[in-house]
Amino acid sequence: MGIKSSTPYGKDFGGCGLAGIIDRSGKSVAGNMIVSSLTSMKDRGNGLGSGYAVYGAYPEFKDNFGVHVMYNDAGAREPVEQLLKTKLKLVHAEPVPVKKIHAIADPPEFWRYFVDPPDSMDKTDEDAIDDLIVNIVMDINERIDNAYVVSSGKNLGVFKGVGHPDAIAEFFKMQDYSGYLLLGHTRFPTNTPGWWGGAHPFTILDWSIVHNGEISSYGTNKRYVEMFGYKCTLLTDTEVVAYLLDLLIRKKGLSLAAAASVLAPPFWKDIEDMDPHKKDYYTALRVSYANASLNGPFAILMGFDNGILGLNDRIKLRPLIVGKKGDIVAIASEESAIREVIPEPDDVWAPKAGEPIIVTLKEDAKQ
Amino acid sequence: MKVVYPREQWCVACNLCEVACMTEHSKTKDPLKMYLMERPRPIPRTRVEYRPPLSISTMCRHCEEAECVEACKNGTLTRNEKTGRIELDQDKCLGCWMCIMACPYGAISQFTKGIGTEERAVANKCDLCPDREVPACVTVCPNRALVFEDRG
Amino acid sequence: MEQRKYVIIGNSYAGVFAIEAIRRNDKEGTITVISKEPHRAYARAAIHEYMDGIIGDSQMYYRDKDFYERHAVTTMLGSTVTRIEPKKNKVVLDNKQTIDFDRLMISSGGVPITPPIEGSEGPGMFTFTTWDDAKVLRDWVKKQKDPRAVVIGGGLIGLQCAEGLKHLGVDVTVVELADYVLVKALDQITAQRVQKWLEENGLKIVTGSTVESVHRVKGAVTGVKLKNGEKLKCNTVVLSIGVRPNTGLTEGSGIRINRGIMVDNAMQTNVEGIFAAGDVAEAEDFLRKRADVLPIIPVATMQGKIAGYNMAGGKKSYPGGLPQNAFQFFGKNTVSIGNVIYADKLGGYEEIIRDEGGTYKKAVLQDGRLVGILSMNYITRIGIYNSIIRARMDVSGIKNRLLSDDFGFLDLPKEFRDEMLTKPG
Amino acid sequence: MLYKNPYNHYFDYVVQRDIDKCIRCKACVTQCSYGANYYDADRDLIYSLDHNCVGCMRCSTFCPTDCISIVRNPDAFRLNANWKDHNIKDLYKQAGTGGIIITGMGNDKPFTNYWEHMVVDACQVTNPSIDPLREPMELKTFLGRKPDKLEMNKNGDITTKLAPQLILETPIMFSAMSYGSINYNVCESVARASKELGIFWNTGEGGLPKALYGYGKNTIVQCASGRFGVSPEYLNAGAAIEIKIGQGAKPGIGGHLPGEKVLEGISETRMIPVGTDAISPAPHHDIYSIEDLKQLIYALKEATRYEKPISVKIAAVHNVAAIASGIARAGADIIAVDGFRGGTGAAPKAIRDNVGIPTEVAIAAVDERLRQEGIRNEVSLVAAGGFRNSSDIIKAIALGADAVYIATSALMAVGCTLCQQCHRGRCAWGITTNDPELSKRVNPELAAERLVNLIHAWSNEIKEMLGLMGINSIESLKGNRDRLRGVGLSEVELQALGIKQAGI
Repeated sequence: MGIKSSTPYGKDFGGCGLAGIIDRSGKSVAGNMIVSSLTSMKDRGNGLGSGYAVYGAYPEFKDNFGVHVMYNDAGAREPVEQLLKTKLKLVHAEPVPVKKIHAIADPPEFWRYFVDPPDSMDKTDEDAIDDLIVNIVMDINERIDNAYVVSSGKNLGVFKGVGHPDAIAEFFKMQDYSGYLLLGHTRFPTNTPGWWGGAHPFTILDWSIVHNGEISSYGTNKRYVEMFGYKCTLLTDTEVVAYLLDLLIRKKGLSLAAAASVLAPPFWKDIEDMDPHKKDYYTALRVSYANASLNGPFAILMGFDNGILGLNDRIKLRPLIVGKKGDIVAIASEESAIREVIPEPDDVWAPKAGEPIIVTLKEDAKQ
Repeated sequence: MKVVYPREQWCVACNLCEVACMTEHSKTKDPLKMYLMERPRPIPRTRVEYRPPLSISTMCRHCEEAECVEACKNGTLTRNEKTGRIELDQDKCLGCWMCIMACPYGAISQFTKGIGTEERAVANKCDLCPDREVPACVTVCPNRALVFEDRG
Repeated sequence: MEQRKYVIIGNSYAGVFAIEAIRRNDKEGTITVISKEPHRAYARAAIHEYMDGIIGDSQMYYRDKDFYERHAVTTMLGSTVTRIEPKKNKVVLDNKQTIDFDRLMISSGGVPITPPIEGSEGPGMFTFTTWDDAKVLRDWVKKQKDPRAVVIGGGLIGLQCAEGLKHLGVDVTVVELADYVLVKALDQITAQRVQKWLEENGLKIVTGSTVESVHRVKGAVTGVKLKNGEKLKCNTVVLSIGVRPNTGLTEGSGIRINRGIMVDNAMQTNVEGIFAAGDVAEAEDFLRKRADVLPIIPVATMQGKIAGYNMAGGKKSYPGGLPQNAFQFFGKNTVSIGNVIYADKLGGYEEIIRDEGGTYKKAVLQDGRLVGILSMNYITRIGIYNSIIRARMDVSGIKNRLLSDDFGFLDLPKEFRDEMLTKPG
Repeated sequence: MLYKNPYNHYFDYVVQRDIDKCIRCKACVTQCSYGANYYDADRDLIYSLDHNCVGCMRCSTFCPTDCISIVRNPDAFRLNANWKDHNIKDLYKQAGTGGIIITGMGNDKPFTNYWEHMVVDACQVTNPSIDPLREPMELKTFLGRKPDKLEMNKNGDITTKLAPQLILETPIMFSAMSYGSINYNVCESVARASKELGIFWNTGEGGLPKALYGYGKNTIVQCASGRFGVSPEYLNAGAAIEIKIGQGAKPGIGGHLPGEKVLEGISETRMIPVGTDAISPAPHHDIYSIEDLKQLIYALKEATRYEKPISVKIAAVHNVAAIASGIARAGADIIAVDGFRGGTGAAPKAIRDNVGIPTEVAIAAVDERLRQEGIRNEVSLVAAGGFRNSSDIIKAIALGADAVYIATSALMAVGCTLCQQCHRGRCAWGITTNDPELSKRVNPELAAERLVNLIHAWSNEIKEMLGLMGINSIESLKGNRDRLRGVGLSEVELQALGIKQAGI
């Protein structure tokens, strides 16, 4: 597959289905749950991409960065491992267990590496450590042919590829995983053939994104994050959302809510009507981070170590539904997907355009 | 009442008000035919004074206390009680020019009505284009140097 | 409010304007118009054109037929007021009928001056101030086999009558006492040119003399003898040496008379509630700042209007009369405004004259201000001078432009233009 | 005509008059400020002196019977692919006068116009287009330095104070045109339109007439090498200050206002004597290096208590990207880049037609360079020079401009027909003249309306274009080269513009 973009501005887009489940108490939810939720929306995808993110997948390595790498060519493994060994401390390496099935033809190779920052680094300087990881991810994606980082967060496993959600789940043995937060995505790319790296979720560090829609502002956003060292190499617009969130939250220090209002800012006419304090607040956000605002139709789910964010574009051109029962909250493209995992929810609703849904773990659930 | 006021500072001396006036008061309502064929040829009821750099177009002001009406010998000029406009009945006009003498705006001119044996000099002045919502000169003025306003 | 009773004596220019002014301010009061003449208001100043047939009845009526009805006016046409009783607020008619008034306006006009001339009693003698005068004279001359007329008086009315008679085929001689015609309206140069033009068009004019006696054979006029001894053969004599204010009806009323009925700037006489306007009134002259009788239409109408407003409770002040006249003889136009003859008569005035290409234009300045304008054969926009005179504008800076044919607002100061042209007229 | 010099014979236009349709209204006579039409009373005919005609079409426009057509002089030199008509005529002119050929308006030579080689993307199926008639569509634009990061306190309140910004309701501004080069009425028209539109106009280097101080909130005051009309009061009168280093029409030389155009009001505003040529030095004599520019930027910031953004305007030249980077680092809040199709009131023709580079590539280069250096947020980028319609503007913003300056098109809205005679001060359309008779041909009331109409029309078109791209806010178009494709460009050109070939 022609993976490398011939120009720096490529992207892919399409219609999709997405689903997310979180148990706010921190209890593990079985991997099968997200699979059945997503599979109920099979017709939202076309088999050209599905994927899952599992937060809490690796309790035994929970303090190490878990780097999933996809190799389109076995020859790419050596330089990656060399890089990881050089720049980081490699704690553990293993192939990601898969099951060869008929529905998945010619899959790439997947490896996962659990790494620590080098001893030379100050372990309390989390920013520097995170930056290092990000740089290494960008480096691999950009520089090493046929190698792509699938995920790079702690206690996070991401499993994605070309195939329907049930096939991908079977291939990656999703039944073997469980976590307090699960994301799933089924893809319907329209412009380019699906490829393994283009399947969702997209991740950087703990951030993982699943996305339904099209980022019309992609060029603007991409060129913006590139100013800060991010490299958009995965030929899909969703990738940029992950980087934007990392940039806004981790580097610019915005709260989740603030970051959400940068991605889907209030309209100026609404800002005009706000009280002076709020008006200044939203004006400053919009003006300062104008290049980070997302335009075009989208529904996104973003997972992070402490919770999940659901967000729609400003005029709600894509579906997003929330349902909850007790500590379980599910967010998905369709209500059916919610009822698949919460048959009798206490509440189901559709958030307003641009209104972020933020669900975090309860205080006592954090270890 | 609404009358036409000149705005001297914007008059560009293009004479289009005069052309529009003549055309509006012609039989054919066509500037070319008006000029080439109609006899008598209409004359403008507004007058462009041009003394570079100044120019201005002036016409009847339809005065509240119209001196032309006061000077008119036989009631050719009357003030329409309903519209406030000063009306001139050319059929009645004797051509005595008392109105020309009296009008402080110099807004009334002599016009030879009819041809041949019908030829007769009568007074002529702005009638605010009774068939139009806005007088032709105002409509045509390219620089808003004529405005149709009520400044009463 | 009680209905006010307005009575207007006279049904000509001043009367009509008074009616219109009263009705603008008072829709309720009653208005009664009393006129000696049987006609509804007509164009008194056009009787010469009527006489020679240039215009007909439709052009003679000053206002449309339903004018009186529309203004709720009671007309008493063909009635003559003989006496005014201010203390009883009534007027007495010739048939002894009395009419009550709250406000009275006297606009009884002028009466022709008829000096005693030997032989003037009897047929063939005419005056020329009313419509009926014109009809009678026309019918008379049409009956003559060889109509020959002598018009006594070379003033405006005399000459207009003479022109009218000429058009009717009458052999006309005008006899004027002064050295030239139109002596009250024009300066010598203009007057002589007019005179020449009249003569070129077939009028005979004798100046510096007057008719001493009228000669009759069997009662019929056969000629006149002039003071200078000259004898003129004629069968018609028109007496038009002028009019005087018709003030007879005020006798014994206590209303103050000089030449005419004296009025203040509200057009009110010395008797409260009684006003006067038109040719009978003596009011302030704009330029000379003294009272005078100014028998011209614009003055009559303005006075009538102001009297009307004030009678109906308004407050309008007379700005003073300004002599102005526009006339034409045999197609040539002359206009005079203000004091155009003073330079001739008094000195101390400055004259600017433009005399070229058949056009004669003269401006009279006093202390740099325009006080008079006279123009022959070019009258385009002549009225602008009216406003200059009224504004007492110093024109010494624009003398060179003042009389040019395209003189206009752009020659005048910006402030003046703006004042004139940017505000409602 | 009798005494004409045969060497001056080679004129460009002929006034053709259909005498059958002429009604002798003399509109053409009074309207021609170049003496090309006159009325002959003896023959009751209107004639033309064609050699005086500049092709401004004032007469034909005003002719009520359309009896006039201005046509190219059919007089033809022998065809010569090397010696084109204008080469020949210019040569003769110079042989006659010994002078530099001065002209007005922008470069009219047939260089490649890149706007015409870029096409815009639209949504189909996968992404709904947005209907601007039914959905909000935002064009509000902020010009000025943006913080790299907003600092927040514990309560989540933003503690960073935004640098001063110019807030535009639509990303279009009226470019610098000095009082003097255009007359007061045109200045007022532009100022009025700016106020109504919620945008900005630029005084140019001629100062700000006192009577227009009321429009200060919508005014960018310019400070050029001549320092005409610059005073503390002036600097504080506007919403922003622009340092003019160069102008697209004549990079490398200063402004030049012929003395004939320096009348009383201009003299007072510019603080120079009546009738003197107002010639700006080619460089600012206090700016011989980028450090000097920095000093001036901060001097102006000091003078205005850091309350106003400072813009620096440069002509688009070969090294524009590096220069812009330097300007950004020197502390400018806005950089205006004026391409070689930008207009002028007067410039040597040789310079106008041969110096500088197109706005399109300049903007692409500057935006890319500032991004590479990670300082794009520190400045706003304004593109200027030759914008003819809303799609040019859309493309400029997609290439990376925050907003655009328009001037020639603004003057055209007021009546300009591009006759290129601005330098003569006899503009028949009353724009680039201070002659009282001609100046009044622009009634600010009417002209402002036309300007407002134009900007409304363009803004609506921009909204339509955004809508079809599935974008409802202009900021999502900024630098979004992904939505542009090139057609008919070489690979190098595509690369310079940073866009893909159509179909890829």
